[in-house]
Amino acid sequence: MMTVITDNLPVFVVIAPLFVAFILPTFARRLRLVEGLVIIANTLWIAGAAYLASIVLSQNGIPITYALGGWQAPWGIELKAGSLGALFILIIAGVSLMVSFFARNNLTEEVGSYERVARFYVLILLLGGALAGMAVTNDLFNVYVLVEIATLSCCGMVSARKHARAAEAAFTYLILATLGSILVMGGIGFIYIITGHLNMAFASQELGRVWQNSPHVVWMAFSFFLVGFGVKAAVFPLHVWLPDAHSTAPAPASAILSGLAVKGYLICLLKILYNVFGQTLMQQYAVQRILVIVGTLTIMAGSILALTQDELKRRLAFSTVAQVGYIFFGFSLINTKGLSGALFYLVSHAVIKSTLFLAAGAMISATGEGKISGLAGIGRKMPITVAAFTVASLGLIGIPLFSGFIGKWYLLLGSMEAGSVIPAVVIIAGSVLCAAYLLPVIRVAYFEPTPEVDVKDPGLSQKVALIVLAAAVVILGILPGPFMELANMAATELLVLK
Amino acid sequence: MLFVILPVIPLIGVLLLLLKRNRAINLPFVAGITVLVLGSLGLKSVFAGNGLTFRLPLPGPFQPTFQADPLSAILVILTAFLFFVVSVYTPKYMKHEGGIKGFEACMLLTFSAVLGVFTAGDLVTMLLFFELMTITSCFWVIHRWNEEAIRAVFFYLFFSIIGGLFLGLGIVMMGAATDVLPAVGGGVVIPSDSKKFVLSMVLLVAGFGIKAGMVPLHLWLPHAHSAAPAPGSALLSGLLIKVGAYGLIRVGEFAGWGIRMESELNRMGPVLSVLGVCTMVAGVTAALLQSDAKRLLAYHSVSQMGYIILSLGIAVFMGADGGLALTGAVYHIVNHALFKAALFLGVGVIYIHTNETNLYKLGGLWRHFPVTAALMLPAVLGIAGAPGFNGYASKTMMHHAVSAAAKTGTGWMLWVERLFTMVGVGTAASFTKLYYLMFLGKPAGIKVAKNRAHSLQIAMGLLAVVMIAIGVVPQLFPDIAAIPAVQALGMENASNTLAGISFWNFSDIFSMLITLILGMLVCWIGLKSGVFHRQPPSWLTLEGLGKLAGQGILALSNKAAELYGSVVKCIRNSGSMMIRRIYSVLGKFGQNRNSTTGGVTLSWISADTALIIIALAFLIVWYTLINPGLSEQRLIYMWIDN
Amino acid sequence: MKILLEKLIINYPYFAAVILFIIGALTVLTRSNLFKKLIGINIMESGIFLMFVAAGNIRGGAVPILEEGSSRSVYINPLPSALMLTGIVVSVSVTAFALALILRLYKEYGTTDARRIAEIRSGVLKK
Amino acid sequence: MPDLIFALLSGVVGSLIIAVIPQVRNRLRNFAVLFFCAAGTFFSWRVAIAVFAGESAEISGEIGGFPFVLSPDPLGAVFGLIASTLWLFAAVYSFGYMAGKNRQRSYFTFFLLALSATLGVAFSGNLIALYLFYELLTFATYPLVIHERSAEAMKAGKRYILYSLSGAGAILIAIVVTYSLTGNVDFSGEPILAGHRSSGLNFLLILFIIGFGVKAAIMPLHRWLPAAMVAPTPVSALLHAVAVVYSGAYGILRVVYSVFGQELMRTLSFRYIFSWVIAFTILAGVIIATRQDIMKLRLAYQTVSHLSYILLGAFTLQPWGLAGAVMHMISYSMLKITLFFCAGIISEHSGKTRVSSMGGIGRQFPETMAAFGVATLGMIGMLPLNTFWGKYYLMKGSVAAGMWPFALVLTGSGIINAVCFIPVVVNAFRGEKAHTNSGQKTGVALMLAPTLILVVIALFTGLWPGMVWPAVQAVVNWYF
Repeated sequence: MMTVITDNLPVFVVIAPLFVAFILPTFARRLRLVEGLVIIANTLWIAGAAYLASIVLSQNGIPITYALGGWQAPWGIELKAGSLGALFILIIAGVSLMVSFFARNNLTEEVGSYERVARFYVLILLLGGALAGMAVTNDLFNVYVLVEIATLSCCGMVSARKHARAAEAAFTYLILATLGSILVMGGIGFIYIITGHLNMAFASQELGRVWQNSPHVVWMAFSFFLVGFGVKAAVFPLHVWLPDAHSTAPAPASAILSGLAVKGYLICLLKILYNVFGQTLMQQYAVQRILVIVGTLTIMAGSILALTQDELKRRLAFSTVAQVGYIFFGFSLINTKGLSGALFYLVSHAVIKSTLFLAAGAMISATGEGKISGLAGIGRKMPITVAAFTVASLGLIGIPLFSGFIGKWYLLLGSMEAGSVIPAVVIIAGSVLCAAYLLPVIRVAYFEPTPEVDVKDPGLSQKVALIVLAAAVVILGILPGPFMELANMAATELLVLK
Repeated sequence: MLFVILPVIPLIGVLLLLLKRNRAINLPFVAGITVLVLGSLGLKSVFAGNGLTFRLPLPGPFQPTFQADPLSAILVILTAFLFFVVSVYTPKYMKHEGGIKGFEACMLLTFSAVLGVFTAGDLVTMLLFFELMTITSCFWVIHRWNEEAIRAVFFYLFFSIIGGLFLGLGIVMMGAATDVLPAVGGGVVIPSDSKKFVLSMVLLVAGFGIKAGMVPLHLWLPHAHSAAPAPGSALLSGLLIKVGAYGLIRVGEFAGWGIRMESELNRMGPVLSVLGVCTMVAGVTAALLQSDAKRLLAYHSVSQMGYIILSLGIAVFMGADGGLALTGAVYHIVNHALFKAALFLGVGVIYIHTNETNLYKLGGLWRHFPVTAALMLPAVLGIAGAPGFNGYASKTMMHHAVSAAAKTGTGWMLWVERLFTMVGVGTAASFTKLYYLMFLGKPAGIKVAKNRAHSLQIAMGLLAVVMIAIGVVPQLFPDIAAIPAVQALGMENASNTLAGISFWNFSDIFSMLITLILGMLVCWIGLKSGVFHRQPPSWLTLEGLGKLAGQGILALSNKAAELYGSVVKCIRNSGSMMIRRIYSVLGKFGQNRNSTTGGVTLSWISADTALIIIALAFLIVWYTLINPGLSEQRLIYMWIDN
Repeated sequence: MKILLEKLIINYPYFAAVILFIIGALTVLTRSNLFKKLIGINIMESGIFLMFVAAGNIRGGAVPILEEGSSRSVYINPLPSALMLTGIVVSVSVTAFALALILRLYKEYGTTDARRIAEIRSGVLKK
Repeated sequence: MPDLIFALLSGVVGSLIIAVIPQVRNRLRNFAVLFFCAAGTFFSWRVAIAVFAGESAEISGEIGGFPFVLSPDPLGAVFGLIASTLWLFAAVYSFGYMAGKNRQRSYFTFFLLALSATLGVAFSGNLIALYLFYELLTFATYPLVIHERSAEAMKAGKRYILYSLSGAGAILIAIVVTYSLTGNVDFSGEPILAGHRSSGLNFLLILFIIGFGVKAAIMPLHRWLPAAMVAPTPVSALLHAVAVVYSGAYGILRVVYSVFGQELMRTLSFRYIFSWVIAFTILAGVIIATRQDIMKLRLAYQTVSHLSYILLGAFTLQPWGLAGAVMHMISYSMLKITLFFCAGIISEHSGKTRVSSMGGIGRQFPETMAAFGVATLGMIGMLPLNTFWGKYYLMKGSVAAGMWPFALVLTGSGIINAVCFIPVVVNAFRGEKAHTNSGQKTGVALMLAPTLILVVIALFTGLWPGMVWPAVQAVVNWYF
């Protein structure tokens, strides 16, 4: 019995949300039921993820492999739930659970009718499943399919609100993301042409032997992957779709898009870079140089652009761009500390950014004002929301005791180990800029005169979601234990593979 | 050990002063007389050669140390006497000026501080009391709170503070040069780092020199001394500048009195001598041109301090034979204190009755103030150096010392001797002028308030008695006090060098008389020709130069501030310009994306797509052409190889 | 040069793929009609599909259907073709979704011209 | 070590309690503030006494996977003592100052929180803890800076927080570098970098100094300090003359003596450059001060200058220099806070903030201006005041280190200080007694009492420096 569960865990964590997503539209008329179902599914999912993580931890990072349909590796599709997958799925499941908590009783005003809400949940679950799949799959073409599923569901979420800007943003996103997918597919094609394999492990082995026969194709593959995933993960200057998309989506969608979706693509890129090409090839082609340049540019540009935004959600969206830069930069550090820092940063940013977007959504819907100046004095009226926002902001800035600090610390350590100081300076400059664009919000909320209008904290489940997420920011900052360990193992694994 | 109580007595007085309501007792008087009596009794043994030291055993780095050797004892008794005299004078005088309570409190505090300086046993304790003295005495200067007083107090405070800071730095240097701070009265110091030692000496001399009114650091002195009420002026001029001289003597002690200076220090004697001469000349020249009695006296303080500094210089210069000069200096310290106090008190008497100190508006006042005029006479004669009065004794000694130095054959010393004589003439001239314009001459039509001022005259009388006594028995003071003091300082053979001097010989008296007569002549010519009214152009005077320097520094600092401001502005401007540039570049990736390339305007999605394609193309080009990782495998090579 | 030409002729499907890709990209870039942009995307995808399928091709290979008694020993690789089926499905769904969005935009703005929409939007923003 | 925890917690607990006391219960709140301040002071005295006696108090744990150590050594204990004691005075002064003003609750909440943060900085036993509390201090004091809520205050607050965070960022990089070089961030025992020899360490030193130099207001990094003078006067007095800026100076002392260690420092050529930057700050700060008309700005620029005294002492790498730095820390804080208190009393009760309008003000506030005058003498470094001793040992240290030009710089700075403040004092007493109808006299006693007591303490320690000497000696013995 135990072994059945254990063996099927990798596929369970992917299938569970997808399955619920498929049955959900049948209950579309009964919103309570839909919401309950989603929360139950999410709870089950998170339990599965936690179990997976505990197994991986107890096995010291040795992954659980699962051959879909019983077809063994070179021919069939293989799922490989290692520490990277476990870490990422755990965070996806956790954040989606909290987001669906937040979405309870709350979505209709943003999205519309019950049916639309149900469809919205479908999209959330689909996205969750796709992201989980990206984390565990070991097959390249599977990556493409999952990326497409994720892209489409993201676009759906972006277009969920009923005004023109949403459609526009969704269309832009769709076109650009499809371009990105095309490039990813092209990259996969190049790999396949060279190696004849779609399984990452085999492709990687083959690539190691034959890359010198056709180095130019490897170049093409590299550049297609980088640009393709770069578009999707919104690195500068390919981020142009993100602010519109993330700021026009409903609050829970923004939280998931910024917190999770972008991370899924980053994880894919990470796996392809390290598991398929491997660090030897990366060094051979000096890919890390590109990553460093792009990462630092993204950090600076995203932060400065965020600084110029008046709308809270746009500011947060640009901040996401900046934070992606950190992770991108972390990928360039071919050492355990840097990589585990990047992974931990990814986790902490997922939690922090979803907190920020949820809190921002609550504030905006309470005041009806999207501009930062419209939030004057709400710190007293909405104590919990603003407190959660503050905690998350401090986490993002990288104040010790909050989760962002640990990620930044390891990134800095990694960059020291890689022998580069300028990126470290950029990281810190990014933090300062982060303070510059987030603290004014807090200042306005707490220290400006209180308005006459009556605004209140959102409902109970929203409050619970915010409190739990904010607490997670602090807990990750104080006791990062298992997460850090998983990130560490994942980093080691990525580096050891080749 | 009991002598340590001396500085404490005035402090008790201050406490009582603050507590008491009625004015039944003159507390400064009580304090003065107590200190005088206790000091004379307690310090008598010092002259027998057993110095006193006391260390306050406080834990920590600073253990105030006190010592008393003959020099300290002389000055302590002098201080006590002067304060005693002035305290007799004060109540009556201050009734006229007002603010007596504050004045008396300051007086007591200053009394304590001055006693502290004279009994301090280490440099830091000395500095402590020195600074205290500065602070407490500045209230005298500012007592009148008019423009002149405020101006004067600024001068006074700034110079004193700078002096104090110099002393502090000098002490630090001394500590660095000798490892252990030398004790005051501890004799010659063997420095471990002679360069720092010299530096330290320079700083200490400058620090004490400011207090002593040494040219060019004397600029504060005329302002401060003339702005204070008469008792304050008397004490400032009579006593407080002597603290500077005392300090100089003590500093000289570190280098060693009575021995040839080491190579680095051998310039100290000439330098001090020249500074002294400059001080003398500058003081007396300026004094001749003054119309205000108090300023005239103040400039004479500068001039007389010049005598003392010159003597010290000569003493250093002469080495073991400098006993005469040093004794002369000590003697002159005492004498100057007496007659300058008397002069200021006398002018004060005139002032409270006429409200006037401008000499040209006074005249013929002996009719109104016969007693005062009579009591002023010994002081005037004393400062002019008339035989039979106290100034004569010390000036003769110094003159002998200068002549002796000139006889060593050093050329410039001859000039020093000539200038010495000329300053004597100048002194005589200016005091002739003072006394003539004030008491003699035509009666001016000035209103004179009538009231009896016995206590004022008693105070002056006390001083006059002492002055005349010294003048009559000039040998007494050196024998019982000055020579032991000088010997204790290290001039072992001081008594021998002094033995050759007899005060009552013809040539000295004659030369002094000549000097006096010349002085009167000069005064007469000056008054007749109106030279005394002519003010020299400001750039020629030291005040003017000082002012110019001050303005220069101000202008310089303004310029520097301007420069700094413009640099800051420049940096800020360029920074903000850079930020604007960055914003405008990045703004293209913000909300409205469009760009025009070659006539084709790309907007919205087209622009975004273009970005992607450019990125892709860039990467491909990067990999093909400039990828640093593959430097040895070039594109063409690979194509062909493939 | 000769080698280069030879390579070109041998690998003509790949070059066709590249040309398709470029045509698609240019369409997306220069056409301001949203439909045409979408079609451009589809053309780009076709280019990639072609590349994949060409990769599976083996010169002289037969259709990979095993028949009893067939003497052919060389089959073309069926896997890329199978993958491309999936790809085409994905591309169709993307196209469908995009068409729906274009419809919504048309309803909002009354046009499907990207430049026009951008103008209207910036005008709206200015207001 | 319960004392340590109590000392740290009293501020936090206090601020939490204050936060829940409603706005109207002023008396109760003041009592609570006083109680918690006193508790903090009491326990930090106990800690300090134990530390000077040679006992070691240490709390170590792990936060976020990092070692987190609190273990005051003598230097930290001295800083803790200064901060907590002056906090008590400032609290009493604040009661008078804040009486009848708005937003008292937020003021006192953050006032107490900042106490904890400052004590945390003082008692931190490794770089991580130091960094943590350093950041916390920034955030705890930010609401105090913007307490007036005016546009100017907001601007100042922004500048303050951005400067501070940038500095903290530089420190973070430096800590990471240190950690990756040595794997150790502890202050106890040998200096962290002892035994390393590399010219690259110069750049590490730059990072550290830029980082802490922001709070210590070294010259190009000082611009937040004058701007932050829009804060209420007790805040300016306590935070921007003592606690916050001292945390920067303290950080640099730590870096020099605990991270690099004096032996390593001697080999680094950049220390000369820094010494000159510091000397420049000493002079330029006070020269700029003389050109300010607003009293608080004048004081602020003077703070810039005087903070660098401490740093100069640190950079002499001599026992005397260190003793001077510690001595100056102790004595300067008392007098500077006095000056600010006086400025606050004047601006509160006469509304005059400009130096040029302060003629004759001393007739109205004789005690205040007398205290101001005495403190001014201390700023110059004249003897009966305790600052002389700081300056004396600083000069001694610089001479001993062969850097005697810096002794001249200190002297020159004393002169310019005199130019800067003596006219204020003298002008204050000129003229006739001004109109004494300054309507509200509330709390003047509460404001005056701490001021005068501080002056008396300063005078007393000036006459008997032995009173604070054990602390100085403990610090010097710890490092030399």
